[in-house]
Amino acid sequence: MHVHELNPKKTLIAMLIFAVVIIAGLLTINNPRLKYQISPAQAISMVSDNNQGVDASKIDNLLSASTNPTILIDIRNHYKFARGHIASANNISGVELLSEENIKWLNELNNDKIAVIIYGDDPLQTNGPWMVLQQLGFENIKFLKGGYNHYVQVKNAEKDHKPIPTFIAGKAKYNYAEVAKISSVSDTDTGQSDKKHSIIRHKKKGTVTAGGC
Amino acid sequence: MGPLIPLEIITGHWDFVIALLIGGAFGYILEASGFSSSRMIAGVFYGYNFVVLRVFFTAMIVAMVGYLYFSYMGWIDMSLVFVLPTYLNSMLFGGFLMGLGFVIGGFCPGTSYTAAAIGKIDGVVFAGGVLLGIFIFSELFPFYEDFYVANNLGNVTIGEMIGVSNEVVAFAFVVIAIVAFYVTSIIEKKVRKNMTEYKFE
Amino acid sequence: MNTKLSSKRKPNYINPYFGGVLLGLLLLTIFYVAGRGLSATGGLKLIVVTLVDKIAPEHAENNAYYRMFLPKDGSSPLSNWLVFGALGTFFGGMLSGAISGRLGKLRIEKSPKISNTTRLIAAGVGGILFGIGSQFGRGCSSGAALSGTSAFSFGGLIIMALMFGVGYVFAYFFRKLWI
Amino acid sequence: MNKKYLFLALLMLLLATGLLILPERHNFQQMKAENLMWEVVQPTRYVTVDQVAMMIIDGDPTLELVDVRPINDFATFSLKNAINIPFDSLLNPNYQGYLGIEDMNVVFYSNDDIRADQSWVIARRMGYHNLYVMKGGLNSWIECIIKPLKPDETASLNEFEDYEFRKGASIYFTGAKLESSDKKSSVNVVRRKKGSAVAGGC
Repeated sequence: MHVHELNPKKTLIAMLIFAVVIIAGLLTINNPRLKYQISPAQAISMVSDNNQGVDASKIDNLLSASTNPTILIDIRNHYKFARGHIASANNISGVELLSEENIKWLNELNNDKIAVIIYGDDPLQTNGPWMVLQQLGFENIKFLKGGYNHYVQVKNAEKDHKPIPTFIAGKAKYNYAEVAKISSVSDTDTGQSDKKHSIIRHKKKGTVTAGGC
Repeated sequence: MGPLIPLEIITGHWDFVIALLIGGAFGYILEASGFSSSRMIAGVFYGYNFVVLRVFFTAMIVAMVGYLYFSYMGWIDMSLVFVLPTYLNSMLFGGFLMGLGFVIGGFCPGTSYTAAAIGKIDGVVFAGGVLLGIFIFSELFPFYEDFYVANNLGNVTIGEMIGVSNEVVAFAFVVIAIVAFYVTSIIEKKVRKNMTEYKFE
Repeated sequence: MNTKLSSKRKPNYINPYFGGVLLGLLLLTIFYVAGRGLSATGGLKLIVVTLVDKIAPEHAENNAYYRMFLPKDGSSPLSNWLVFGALGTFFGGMLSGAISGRLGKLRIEKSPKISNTTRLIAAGVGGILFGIGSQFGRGCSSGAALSGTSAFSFGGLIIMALMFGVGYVFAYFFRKLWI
Repeated sequence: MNKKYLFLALLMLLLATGLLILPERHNFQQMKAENLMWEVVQPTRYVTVDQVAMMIIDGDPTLELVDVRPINDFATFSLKNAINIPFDSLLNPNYQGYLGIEDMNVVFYSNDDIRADQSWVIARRMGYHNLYVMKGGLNSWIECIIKPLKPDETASLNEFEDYEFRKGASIYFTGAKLESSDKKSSVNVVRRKKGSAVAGGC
């Protein structure tokens, strides 16, 4: 044994510091405040089920139900909320919804089986926050199909006694392979796609932040 | 949290400063442990000085255990830490050459830098040899281009290879290391009794 | 820790276990900061690449191995983490040597049984073998064996086992160099 | 032999044993819900079809288009060099190698943008970085790039510039598509690689 190997005092100190750091780390592991209740795999199968949204035409009945009226949450910004919103909606953004008080509130609603509907301008804006809330285990939270823009269209159509536009999501509007092959496809397609076209035009007019594409 | 540079928490040219600092600490520890002396290093092969084994294994088990704890606590994302890919054929050959070079030259590249830094000519010559070796390898690279990439097992870990978790691997290493420390200290004592010529440099 | 009696004759190295713990913590630090291990030969490799690229750029461009390490944007291969790490290793060693009084005039360390020339030839040959081996092994003792194994790489374990194993097998033939 | 060595050995053994008996922690590598929500509401995670078209035409090497539609739909039509990861296979380990490649920007697309957005949320929760959603999806792609509508006379200059670009892009894609139908088999497969060659070190 070498002379300098006789007494491992510094080694001991270094090792003890190492151990203390590990133990301190283990003791202070901060478990996340919000825990995901469903796994990513479950989430995938849940959102694959297309019946999660609430139709815009049904919303008024739900809101005015005498027992357990549905709570409506507008997740858009305050400016847009001020310019127009569905009556009786609360304006709480997605990030604010995860604050301690709001989570407590949502938990209470979930326990009481009171449905909550969130909406944004369009489906895209609503989807993300809704998925996060769903994965946190709020089974009572649904979303408004088509978002606020679509809701306005439905209301306008009702007022003018026009046929109520249905909201279609996730469908291919064109036969992509066909359209992409020939650059000069005539504008008059089949009647069915014409109908869908009109929906799109409506949607674009309603969108405040136009020029989406 | 970590690792910081792959997660772009540290960016720009700060990483060079960090490289310099970490390299400096590496050199300091090597030199202070006595790795600038080739006879001391070579002692591991003849039983008169196992300092290489001690430093090497202690470092490895501390790093392994700490790494797993850090990953457990979420401080290091293990999936972002580089796992050396295993190219079986060329690594077996490379390990063979390095073992040979190790016992003939008495250094490995890192230790030869520190030896050169404190004025040992053999350290300078060894480092020069490494430079030349890399040059020879690169010049002849077309001849064994296929061999170099043959039998690629990918970024495989020890645990994946033998079918246990990394925790078990770390535990096994700790046990092996402690046993090795004990056994080598006995061997060292016996060998030194019969040695008269070896002195500390 | 050194006893006063022998402090003149014996260099005051640190306890190897202490060095080991420090090295282990350093490895952890580099995992945490850079997400990769230590490296020693990487810097030399990039120096070789730079030299070849400076002297014979076309040759470097034609060789698949050099090309692998020549930055695509034409910047110098030397502005790389590995080069700075190697530089740091050199100066860190120098600092430690200076602090503990080992930094001295140019000298050769060897077994008394061999001549200086023999020792230098052995060092050179060993270096060349190590240089070639480190490229086949994709890392040297610090890069592959130490850092690789610590990050649980199977390849790192192979290299470590072979390096020591082959060393022991051939130790007998080269004993004159050391004992 | 110093007793401290014995203590050191025991301490090390104890720490290593601790690793073996620690209870397993699930999901800790996943993103915290607060952070996920924060990123979900950022509009920067969307890219427009114009941007995607521009990147394809420029041959941006960091662009990785991921088609989350079912395999059949992918087979009939897909964007250039896109990779197919059907939404229900997002967690399939065979496909996960395509995500989290260093320096690659993953752009999800589907028929519209909802499916792609859902893929984004799941993949981001799993901790993958540099993910984007192509706003409007393929429907928008057809409307804006393949069959661009001429803006009204009153439209701003910007819109006309967009239109000019889109007309050009339309020719690029519809023309190139016909030839490249057989090229598609040689889509360069990018597998996850930890670190670059240089990072291989030593």
